[in-house]
Amino acid sequence: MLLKVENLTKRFGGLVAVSDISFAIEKGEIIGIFGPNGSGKTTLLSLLAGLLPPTAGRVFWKGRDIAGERPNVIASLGVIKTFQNPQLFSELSVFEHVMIASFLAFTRMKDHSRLRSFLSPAKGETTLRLRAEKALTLCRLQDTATKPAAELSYGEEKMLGVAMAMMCEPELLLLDEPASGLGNDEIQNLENVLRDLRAHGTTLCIIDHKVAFLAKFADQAIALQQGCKIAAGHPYDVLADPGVVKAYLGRSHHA
Amino acid sequence: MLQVIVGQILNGIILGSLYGIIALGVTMTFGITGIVNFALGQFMMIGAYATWYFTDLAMLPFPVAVVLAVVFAAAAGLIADQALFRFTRNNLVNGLLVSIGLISVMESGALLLFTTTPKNMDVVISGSWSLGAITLPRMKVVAFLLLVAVIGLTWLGLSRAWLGRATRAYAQNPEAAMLMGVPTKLLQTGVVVYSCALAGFGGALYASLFSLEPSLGGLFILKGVEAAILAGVGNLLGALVGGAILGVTESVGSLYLPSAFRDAYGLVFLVAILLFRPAGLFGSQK
Amino acid sequence: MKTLLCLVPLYLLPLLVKSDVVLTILIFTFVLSILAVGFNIVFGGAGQLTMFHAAAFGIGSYVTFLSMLRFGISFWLGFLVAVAIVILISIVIGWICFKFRLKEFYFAVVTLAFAELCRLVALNWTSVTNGTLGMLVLEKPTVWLPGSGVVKIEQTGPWYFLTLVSLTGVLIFAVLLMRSWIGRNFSAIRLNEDLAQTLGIDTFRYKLLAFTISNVIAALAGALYGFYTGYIEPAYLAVTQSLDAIAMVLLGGVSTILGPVVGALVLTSLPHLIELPAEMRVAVYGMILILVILLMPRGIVGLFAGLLKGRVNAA
Amino acid sequence: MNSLLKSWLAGACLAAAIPNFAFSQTATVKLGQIEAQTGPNAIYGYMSSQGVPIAVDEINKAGGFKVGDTTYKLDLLAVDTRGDPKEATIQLKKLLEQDKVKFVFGPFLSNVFVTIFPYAQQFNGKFLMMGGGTRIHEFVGKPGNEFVIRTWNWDAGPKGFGEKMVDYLIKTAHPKKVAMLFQNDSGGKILGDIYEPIFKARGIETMTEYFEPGTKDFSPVLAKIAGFQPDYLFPGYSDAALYDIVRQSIEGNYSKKFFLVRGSTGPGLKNKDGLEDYIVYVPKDFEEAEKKEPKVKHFIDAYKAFYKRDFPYDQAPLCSSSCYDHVYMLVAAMQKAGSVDDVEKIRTTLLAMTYEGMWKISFDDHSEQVFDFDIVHLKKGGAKEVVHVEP
Repeated sequence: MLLKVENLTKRFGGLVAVSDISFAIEKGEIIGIFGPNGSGKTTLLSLLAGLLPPTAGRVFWKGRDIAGERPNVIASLGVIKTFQNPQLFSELSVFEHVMIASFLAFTRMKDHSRLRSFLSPAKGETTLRLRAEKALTLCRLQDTATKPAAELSYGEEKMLGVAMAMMCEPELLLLDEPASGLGNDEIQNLENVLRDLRAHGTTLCIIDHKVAFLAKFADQAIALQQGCKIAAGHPYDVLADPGVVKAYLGRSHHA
Repeated sequence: MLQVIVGQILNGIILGSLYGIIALGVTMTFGITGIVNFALGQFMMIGAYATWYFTDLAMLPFPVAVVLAVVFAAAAGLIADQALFRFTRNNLVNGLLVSIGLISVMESGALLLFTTTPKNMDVVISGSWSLGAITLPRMKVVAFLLLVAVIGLTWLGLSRAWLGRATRAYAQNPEAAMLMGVPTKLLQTGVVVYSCALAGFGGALYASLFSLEPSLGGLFILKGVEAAILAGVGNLLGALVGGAILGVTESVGSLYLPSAFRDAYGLVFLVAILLFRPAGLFGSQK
Repeated sequence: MKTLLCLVPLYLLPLLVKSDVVLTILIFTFVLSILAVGFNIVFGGAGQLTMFHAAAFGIGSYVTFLSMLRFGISFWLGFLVAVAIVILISIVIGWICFKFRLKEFYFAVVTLAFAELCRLVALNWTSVTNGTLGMLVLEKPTVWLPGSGVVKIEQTGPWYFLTLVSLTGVLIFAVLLMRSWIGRNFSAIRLNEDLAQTLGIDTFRYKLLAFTISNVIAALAGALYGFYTGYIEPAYLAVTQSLDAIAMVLLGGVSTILGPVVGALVLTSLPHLIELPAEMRVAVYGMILILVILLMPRGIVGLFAGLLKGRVNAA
Repeated sequence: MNSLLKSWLAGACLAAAIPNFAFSQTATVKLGQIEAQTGPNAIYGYMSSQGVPIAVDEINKAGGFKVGDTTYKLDLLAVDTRGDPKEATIQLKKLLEQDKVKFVFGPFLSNVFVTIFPYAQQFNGKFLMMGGGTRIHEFVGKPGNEFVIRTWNWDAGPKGFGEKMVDYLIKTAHPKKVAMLFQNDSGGKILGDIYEPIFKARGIETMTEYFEPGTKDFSPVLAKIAGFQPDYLFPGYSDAALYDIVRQSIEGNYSKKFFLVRGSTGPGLKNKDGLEDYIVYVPKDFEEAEKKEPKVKHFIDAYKAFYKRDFPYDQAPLCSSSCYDHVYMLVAAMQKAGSVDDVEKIRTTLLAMTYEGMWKISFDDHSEQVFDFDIVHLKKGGAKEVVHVEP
C-alpha cells in the first residue's frame, strides 16, 4: 500500500469541493480519476500534493499521515504533482527548465559537495545533468533539449512539465489533466510516455476528463461528481456504471 | 484639549479626502489595468496649476477653472494612456517605470512653465467656522464635501450603471468579462483617463488650499497608494476611508509625537493592518 | 562567466582616459551597479519586487561609518558589522513579509514602508546619526596590497580600482549563485511558487535567502558610496534611490548578468553626456527611460543579446 | 557591451574636450555656479542662478572688463546639482578639473556644500568658492578652508542680522514667548540652533518644532504650538512652506503675529488682512528702493529685459539680486588685485575691500559677508514700515 486516502474532505466556505473520499493506490499501478469540470478532481490532487490543507480526513503515504504537510515536504517524500498548464520561461532552454526542477535530485546526490557544485556546477553536478537528459529521454524531449521553451508546441510544453516532475525521481506522480488540449497523435505520444514511466517504476495518479484515454491503460478508475466518489473499480466497469453514464458521459456528449 | 483633538481628527479626515481621491484613482487603475499609475500625483499637479492659471491669470471664476482643470488633466491622461500606459497593461513593474519617466517629464514641464517659485492662488472662500476651540477654514470644509461627493458618485455609478457593472465584472474576472462582451480596451482607457480626471479635480481643490510647486505631486501619490492598500485594492469607498485613516493618524500623531515623524505614523498603521489583513481593511480575503 | 570578460577593458581604461571626471562617473557607475546587481538577484532571480534595497544601502553606509567611529575599527571590520545588522533586519522583515504571504504589489509596498521607517529613524535619531545634518566621512577605507602593504584609498585612481574590483567580485558571486542550485530554486520560485513547492523547494526559506543576499550586497554599495562621497545623509535611504536601482536593472535587462551594470552606466553618465538646461535634462532622462521600457522589453542587454554571444540568464 | 562602452567613452572624451578647445584662445575668465536649479529644495538655488547671468551678460555686452591692459570677458558655467551628492561631486569636478574654473558661486544648499566640501578642500588655494549656504558658517575662516567665502550675512554675533532682527522685535513688540517652526533639514535645524540662544540671552521663552519637508497641512503642528501660546510665530525657511504656514495659522487662528529671517514679504502681503504683525528680514525692500536707488532700478529693469517677465517684488528674488552684485564685486576685486588668476591675491583684496553695489558689502574676519539690509514690518491691512539697518 503506497498511498491511502481516508475520508478526505475539503470545504471552501459553504461549497464542498471534495467530500469524504477514500481510496488506495498500490505501488506500480496507474489510477485514473475522472469527472466533469468542477467535480473536484484538481482540488483532490492539490490536497494530495499539500497545496491545500484538507478540512477533514487523512492521507497516508507508506503508513505516514501526510495530510496538511507543507508541499515541499510531501514532494521530498516522493509525491510530485504536475500542473495542467505549465508556465515556462520563453528564453530558457528545455534542458535549463529541467535543471530548474533538479533540487530534490540534487539533495539526493550521493557524491555531492555543495561547495564544489557552487564553484563549478559543470564538474560538481555531472550526475544531475545525466539525470536531466534521462528525464528528457523518458518524455521523448531529448531532441528539443537545446531549444528555447518559446519554440515548443503545446504538447511539448506539457511534456516538459512531466519531465520536470520526473527530474524529482517521484515514486508517485500526480498528473493534472495531462491530455487536455492535446491532438490525437500528441495523446498517443503521451500514452507511450506514461507507459514508459510506469515501466520505469513510477506509480501514476492521473486526473482527466478524457475518459477513453484514461480507460485504455488505467488499472483502476475513480469517477467523481460534485466532489463525491460515485463509482470505482476497473475502468470499463466504472464506465459502464449507470450513475456515471448519466452524470458524466451523458453530459459530455452534448458538450 | 479634547477640542483640539477633535479639531485635528476633523482636519485629518478633510486632508484624508484629498488622499482618498488619489487612492480612488490608484485602486481603479490597478483593478482594471493591473498597473499603478505613479504619475497620478503629477496629474494632480496639472489640475492645481491649471486652476491657479485660470483663476489668477485668466481671471475666470473658480468653478469654471475647476472644470477646465479637470478637462485638462483628463486630456493629459488620455494622451498618456494612448502613448504609454496602453503598452504596460498588467505589467506592474513596467507601469511603475513608465510612470516614473512620465513624472520627470511632467515635472520638468512644470519647471519650465512656472519655475520653482511657489505659486499661491487667491483665496476663494476666506474665513473659517469655529465652534469652541475648533476652527475649520471654510474652504477646507467645502473642498472636503466636494471630494466626498465625487467619490460617492463614482461609487454609485460603478454599482448602478452598466459600465460600472462591466468594470467590476472585469476586475473580478477578465476572461469572463470579455466573453460577456465587455469592451476591454475602451474600459481600460476610460479608467485611466477617469483616474487622471479625479487627480485633476483633487489638484483643483488642492490649489484652493495650499501653495503650488512643481514637486507637489510626489507626496500625494505615496499617500494615495498607502490609502488604497490600507483599504484593500479594488474597494472604492474604502479608498476614502483609507485616506481618512491616514490623515487622522498623521494629524493626531503629530499632535503628541514629534511632527517630524509625521509620515511614519501612517506607515506603521499600514504595515500593522497588512499583517493581520493582507488584503487590506475591507479587501475580500482570498 | 565568459560574459564577465566584458569588464576587462574597464581595468585598462585608466591608461587611456585621464579625465578625472570620466573616472568619477565610472566610480559612481560601479557602486550603483553593485546596488542594482543585488536588486537583480531578488527581483530578476526570485521574482520578488522589493523596495527595501535603498534602506539596506543607507544602513550599510551609516553602520559602517558609525562602527568605525565608535569602536575605532577599520572600514572592512565596520562593514562586517553592517553586514551583520543588515542580515538581522532582512531576516526580520523578510520573515514578516513571507510568513504573511505578501506578494507582488503588497510585498513592494510593505518593504517600501519598512524602508521609509528606516529613513525616518536615520533622519530623527539625531544623537546617533546626526539627523538631517548628515555626517562628514573623513576616514578612508584601507586595503592591503602585496608590496606596498596597507594603503589608504583616497585619490580617484585607487577608488576606481577598489570599486571596480568590488563590482567584479559581486558579479562573480552573482554568476556562481544563479548557476547553482540556489539560483535554480530562485528561478523556480519566479516561475511559479506552487510549482516550486511541489518540486520540493522550501520557497519561504529561499525567498528569505534572496532578500537577505540582495540587501547585503546593497549594504556593500552603500558603504562604498558613503565613503567615496565623504558624506552620509538620510536621503541615502529615500525611495528614489530604490527606484533608480530598479530603473537601472530594467533598463539594462532584468535577469541578465550585465544588465544592471549597463543600466547603471547609462543612467549615471547620461546627464553628463547631453549638455542641456537643467529642466530639460530631467525631461530627457524621463523620455529615455520610457522609450527603453516600451521599446526594449528585455532591456539593452536583452536587445544586444544576439551580439553578445552566449546570452547569460540569471538561471 | 564592449561596443556600447567604446561609443560611450568616445562621447565622454568628446564632451570633456569641447569646452577646453572653445575657450582656450580668447581672454576670458570662467565663472562657475553650482546650485540646485531643480528638485524639491531648489527655491534658493534657482533664484541665485537667475542673478549671475544678468551681470555676466551686462559685463560682456559692455565689452568686458580691463585688468592691466588686457580686456577680459566672462564665461559662465552654471551647473545643476539637484541637491544630490553624486551630481554635486561630479559637477564640481567638472568645473575644477575639466573646465579649470577658479571662481565658483554657490551653493546655497547646506547639504550640498557639506557633500562637496571634502573634495573642494583638496583644491584649497587653487580656487574661490562663494556660497550662501547657512552651514558654510561652520567651515569658513578656518585654516585649510581659505577657498570658501560665505556671501551672506550671518545671523548671530554682534554684527549678525539675526540679533538685530530680534532686537527690533523686542523694541517694537516686547514678546515673552516665541515659537519656532522650521523644516526638518540642515537649514532648518541650524536656524533652531542659532536662534534658541539668541532669544534665551534676551530672556524670551522659546519652543521649537520641526516639520517634514514637503508638508502642506500644518494645522496639527500649529495647534500644538498654539498650546504654548506664543506672542510671535517664527516660521522658516522658504516661501514654499511660508505661504501655507502663514495662511493656515491665520485661518485656524493659531497665531496672527509672525517673525521671519528667511523668506519674503510675499506670504505676509498675501494674507495682509488676516495678520496682525509680520516682521521680515529682506536684503532689500525693492518697491521702496526702486524709487530711491538708481542701481536697484537698473537691476530691476535688467531683470525684466533679460527674462522678459515681470519682476516678482513680493518674492524679492533675494539671492538673485545679491548674486548679481557678487559678480561685479568679484570683477572689482580682480581689477584691484591686477590679476584674474592669482586666487590668493584676489581673495585677500576681496576680503579687504568694501563694495558699493545695490548693497554695501564688506567681510568680517571669518571671511563672512556683512551687508546692510531692510526690515519690513507689515501691519494689519498691509500698512508697511521699512527700517534700514547698517550692521
